[in-house]
Amino acid sequence: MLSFLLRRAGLMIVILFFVSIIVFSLVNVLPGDPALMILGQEATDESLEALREDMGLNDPLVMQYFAWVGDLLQGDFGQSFRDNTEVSSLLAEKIPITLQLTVMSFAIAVLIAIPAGVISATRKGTLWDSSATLFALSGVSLPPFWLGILLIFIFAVTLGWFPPSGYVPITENVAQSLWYMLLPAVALGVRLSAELTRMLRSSLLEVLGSDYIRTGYAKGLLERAVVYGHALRNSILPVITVSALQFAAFLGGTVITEEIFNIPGLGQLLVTSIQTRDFPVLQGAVMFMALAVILINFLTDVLYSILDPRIKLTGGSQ
Amino acid sequence: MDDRMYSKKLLTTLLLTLLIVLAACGGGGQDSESAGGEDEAEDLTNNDAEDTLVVGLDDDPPLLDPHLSTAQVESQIFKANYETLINVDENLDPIPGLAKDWDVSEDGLTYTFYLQEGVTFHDGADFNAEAVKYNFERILDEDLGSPNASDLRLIEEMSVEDEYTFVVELEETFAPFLSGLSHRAGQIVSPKAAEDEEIDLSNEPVGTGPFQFVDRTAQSHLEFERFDDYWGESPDYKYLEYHAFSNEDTRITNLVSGDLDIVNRIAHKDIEQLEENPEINMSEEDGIGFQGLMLNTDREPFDNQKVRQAMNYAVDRDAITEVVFHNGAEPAVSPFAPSSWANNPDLEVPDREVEKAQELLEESGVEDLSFTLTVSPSPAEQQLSEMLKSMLDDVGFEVEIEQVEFGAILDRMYEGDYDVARLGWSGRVDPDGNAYSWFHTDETYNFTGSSNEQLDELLVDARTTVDQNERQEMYRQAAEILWDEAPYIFLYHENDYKPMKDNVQGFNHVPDGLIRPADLTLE
Amino acid sequence: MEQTENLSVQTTKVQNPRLRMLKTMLERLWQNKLAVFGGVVTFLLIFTALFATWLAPHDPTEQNYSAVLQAPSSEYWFGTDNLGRDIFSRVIYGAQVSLQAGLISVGIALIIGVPIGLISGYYRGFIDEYIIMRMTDAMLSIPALVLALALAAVLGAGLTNAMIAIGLVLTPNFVRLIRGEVLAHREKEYVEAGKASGISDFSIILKHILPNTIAPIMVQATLAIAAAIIVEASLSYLGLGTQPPNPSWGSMLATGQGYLDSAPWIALFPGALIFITVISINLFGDGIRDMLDPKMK
Amino acid sequence: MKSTSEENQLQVHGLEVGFKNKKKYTQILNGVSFNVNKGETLCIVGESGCGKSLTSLSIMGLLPESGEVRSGEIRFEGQELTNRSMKEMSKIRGNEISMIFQEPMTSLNPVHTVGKQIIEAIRIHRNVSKKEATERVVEMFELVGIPSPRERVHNYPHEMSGGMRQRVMIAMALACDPKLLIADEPTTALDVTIQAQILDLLNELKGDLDMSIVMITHDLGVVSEMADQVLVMYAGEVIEYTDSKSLFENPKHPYTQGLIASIPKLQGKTEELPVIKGAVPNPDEMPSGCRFSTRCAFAKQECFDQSPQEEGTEAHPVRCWMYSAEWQQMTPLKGGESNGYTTDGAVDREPIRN
Repeated sequence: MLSFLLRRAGLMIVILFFVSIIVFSLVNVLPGDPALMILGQEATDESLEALREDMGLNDPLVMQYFAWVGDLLQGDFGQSFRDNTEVSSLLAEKIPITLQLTVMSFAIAVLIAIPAGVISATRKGTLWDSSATLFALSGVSLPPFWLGILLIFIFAVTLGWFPPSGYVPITENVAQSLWYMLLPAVALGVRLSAELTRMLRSSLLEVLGSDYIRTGYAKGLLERAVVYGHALRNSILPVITVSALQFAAFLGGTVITEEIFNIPGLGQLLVTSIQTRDFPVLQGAVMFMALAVILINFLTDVLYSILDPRIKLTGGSQ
Repeated sequence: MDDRMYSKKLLTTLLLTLLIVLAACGGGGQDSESAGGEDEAEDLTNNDAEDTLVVGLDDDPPLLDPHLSTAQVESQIFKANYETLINVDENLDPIPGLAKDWDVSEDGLTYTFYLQEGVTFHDGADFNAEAVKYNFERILDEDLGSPNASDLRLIEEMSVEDEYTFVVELEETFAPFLSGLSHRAGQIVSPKAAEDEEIDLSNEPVGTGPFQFVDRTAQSHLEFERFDDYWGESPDYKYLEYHAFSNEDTRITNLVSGDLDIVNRIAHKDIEQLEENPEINMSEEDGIGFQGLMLNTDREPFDNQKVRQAMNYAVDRDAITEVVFHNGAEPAVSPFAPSSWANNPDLEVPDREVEKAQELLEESGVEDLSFTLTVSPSPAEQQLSEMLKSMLDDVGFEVEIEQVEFGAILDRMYEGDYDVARLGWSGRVDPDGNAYSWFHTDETYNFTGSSNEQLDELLVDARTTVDQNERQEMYRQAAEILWDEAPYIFLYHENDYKPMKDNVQGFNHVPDGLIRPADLTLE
Repeated sequence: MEQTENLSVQTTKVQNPRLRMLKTMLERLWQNKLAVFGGVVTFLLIFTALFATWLAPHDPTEQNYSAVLQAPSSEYWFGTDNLGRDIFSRVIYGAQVSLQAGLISVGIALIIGVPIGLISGYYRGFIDEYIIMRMTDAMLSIPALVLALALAAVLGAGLTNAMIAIGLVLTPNFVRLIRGEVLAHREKEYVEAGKASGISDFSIILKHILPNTIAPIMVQATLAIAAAIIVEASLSYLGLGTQPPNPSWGSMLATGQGYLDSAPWIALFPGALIFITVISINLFGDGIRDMLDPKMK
Repeated sequence: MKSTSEENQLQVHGLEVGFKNKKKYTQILNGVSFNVNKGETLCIVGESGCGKSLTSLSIMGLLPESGEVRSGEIRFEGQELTNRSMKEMSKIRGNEISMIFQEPMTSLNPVHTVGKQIIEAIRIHRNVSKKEATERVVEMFELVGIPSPRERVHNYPHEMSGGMRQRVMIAMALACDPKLLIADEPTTALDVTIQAQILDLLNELKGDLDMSIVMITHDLGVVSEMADQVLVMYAGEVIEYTDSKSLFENPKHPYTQGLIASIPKLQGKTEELPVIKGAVPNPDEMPSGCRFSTRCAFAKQECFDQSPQEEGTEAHPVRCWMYSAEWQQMTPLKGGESNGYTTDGAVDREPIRN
């Protein structure tokens, strides 16, 4: 168990190292002079040069890299070029917003995917199955931004049921917060639910053909109990793994969804940081996203081994 | 076997704890931001809706230190908690601010300011001549690197005559000096707070204004509260908030159906919609800035004057103001808005003259007329650039549009790495602010690389002359030279629109576009 | 792939096993009605893109200031945009951009990814295990759109740069896929035999291993085209892809979002086209996968 | 066939079961009839694919979705089962009729402890607390001979051996005191020594718990050890039905004779019955005559054309022309007695195997 954890943690660190190299090199070849970005249109040459020196922009790149990583390791993500805010506090501010969107999207996705997957697997070949399959197919092909715009058009502009965009912090008003975030969560969740439905269906079909399902029926369980009590739990394991692998793509979806619905989360922070050449923020946001993806996958592996008693946590690779 | 069971349970517990802690941290972070009670459920704000005015901004103001500020949107905030020595009225004429009166010597070199008495800063410090002196010194301090120092650079000497009298000696006459004091250079920050190492004025401003700073959520919103010891008339409402919505549609939605009371900027495509809305009052005022195309005269084909002139005739300014701005802009031919005293009424907006433009191009003898038009990626900019491309391609140019973020455009300007850029100016109260640094040889914003001795002379003379009639004549001549020289294609003067809920009263639309929140009342 | 071998074993009775194999595969594809539908629509779109000049009733960049924001009509089937341009024509030309973006960026990913995957998988070793694989891990842990966004920002806005950015982002997927295939094949008898008879590594890779990876590459590439189209549209939506006035579905969507209340057709039609294109390519890709390997279904 | 009596636990009469896919219907069971008396063990014996498992699944109402009972009756204690709804059947399953399966390795859900899985079975049918149910499990574990039962309750299936798992399955099946136990090849997947233990256990429990057993097997050794009555099935038909003693002493059907002849001298683990040439015909390519004709050493010309009727005595019916009055007049096959004819199309196809 311990060796498994250590091995995986070591792997994570190596990957993070590579992520940091990617992020650093990306940002350092981005066109745009950070000093000018900070001082803006009315800057003078002297103040620009002074600031460049001060920010270490005149140091060799390798030095800059190590200085940056060194700070990162101490939890110092640097300061925003825009307003000198600590990047870490910016992240701390934005992460809960994106987390709320993520949680709501996953909730919606699961609420749709479980019944849809179960129905299509247990009623294989029926109209239900075809509709669920069709839903899964179209959902997977629906770009979140297009679905988002469609939802805005239907439910906000035409019907007026929802606000077309915006965000209310959940700490201020829970109901309103959920209400504002429902459309974006649906826009993201539908695609996810389509993926999940697809995976769950095939996974369930496999499990439903297994001997212990027959045992379940033989001992007098009703279909519902067999499906939800036995089949679902077993078939959800591979779904969890695959959806963890989808997490990176999901985060990518939050970026554009936040942009469309004007949700001030991590994604919008990232887009703004690219637009305003706010490098520390950009670096911080990308590093965090990669870290989240890596951590989620790690935790999924661990969770998987807990949920499936057959898997022993040994040093073996995936 | 039991060990394994145990360790699994332990691990599960650990993971769950981790998740909960993470969630709690997230939640905790948010809690601390929204300190201020959550009793009111109905709007964006934490504060009592009846007693709160919410301003919608088009961008989050980055730096709240007026002496370091460069962004236009920051000036909106400064009207809440800072005051300037001099103010301007609706006609842009100077009126008292923190200086209740002032004298200018005959030669225009000595300014004596008689300060408002009984003014205190939000941190309790007294406002007096020493404070003004401290502020001027702070701006001029090279260590601070204030981008606004140029407004004060001509100060030779300043002295504190008595507690409320402050005297400034200039090296030479500088006509825009007073108007500069109505802007960032005249904002007075608390010397006590500025000296305090623990206070970061960029994030927690301390001034003398009618509202004092309460809290800020970076890149989201700012909260202010009525300053009870304000020397002037106390504002009508207690809480003031500024919420940033960079998305223009969101901003309007939040005004129409949400919680914003007034908005500083709108997309012109929404003008009709807002004017038709019975619950929205729209105030319209001529702007003081100018917008157009900056031509790189160091590069082909714009090193050729005839090519530049051809552009002046190739563009259809009326179509632009109509299609892109829904008639919410005036066609421009000079840096001075039609409403400005510096405007030259003899310069008329020409019709689009395709043939004339083609003739000019032919005369120029330039064959390669291809260039890249660099614009920022906003919807209106995109629409405008597409129109320009269509119009310019028509007469023989070959335009390629490139969308670059505003910051990156600036970057290229400084490096001279561009052909044509869509860059304009929000405008200054004094016409000097629209002309000198933009069109004088080698000045800060003269990215065009153009140089005209006669123009330079006029612009210098105009800023060192006190008499407005003389200055007016100079600016009129300057405008004619600019039109002929054409380093910059003036396209339009954007009108300033301020839509507000119909219960918001008392709005004075000053052409500088700044909302003065203390004037507003809520019905 | 293994199953292709199985198939050829099963069909030894027929004179030309390859032909028979192709026939069964095509039959299988034909039976998958959704895949056929996807294929037909995909080819219709390609046709539309190729013959846009003839199909579009208007010049896609021609502005008509007296016909701004017009609703769909017999003159303008899909209405006009904020510059009075015909949306139907722009959507047709947009197909060119989207399909081009999909094909070229996947092409870039293949050109870079296939050799790296082949060499990395064939020679294994430290560089494979600790550099190339970890690098792909790292790239895959950054959301594709985010990486593409950052890359496009680095390279500068524009369709060409966007395609390069998307190609780079897609590359690790192919590296992994091909490396996996190579690993599965490098121990096979025919490779061992080749080695023993002194054939160079280069020709073993090229003549023996590469042909075996073509089927999975084809499937992955088809599905990647769909993904690339979405990313290109996203970049254009954010202003980093196709530059105006060239019509791109993504930027049309971005323009249209501002007019959802007054002129919804600006956004709705290009959006619908993105959806149709992507779903058709996905269906077709799924169909090809099932055709090559029914077990994978 | 045999007369019904009050003693009957289970009566199956004229059971016809088949599979439907899209348009085609393939009949597998062709008029299967038998009775199981209370306290009696009936063994159904036959090769893979002869329909034994399908018969048991029909009784349990657990036919796969494409499966269908075309006609016939299944009466449990006189109650018709074939027209019961899923819900009604689930009250009987695991309660009055229980079933154990061939594959103890895969018949238990890997993600739940064995205890939990049995408790679930008990609590479906008995209104007892979790604690009571657990006690019952421990009791059952003791009964089926699982050592240290209290600890074993918390084991996951993968932590147990195959024999232990089959005991768990038996414990689960018996937890609610069923009146009928259907055991589908319960020992096939187990080692020989374990096989014997499990069979002994079943015999023992049968006596203790007063239940009937339907045992499905291809192993005549098992039959000799367990059966009161024996039903020999071939290709979806009952070909011989009698008590265990008569069967071994006087097997009538050539197929049965073949089976008995093929019993290895030393009882060992046998997968299939290798001695009889050929294999069960494909259900879609059933011979129009006697279904065994293609492999029968005695087959005459008519055997290939006409299905035999039930012959023999009421106590020992057999489906074979040899026992009909016409046998003597039938035309022998050319080329002597040996039947070299095999069905090519049926190689390695196992249409009905569970």
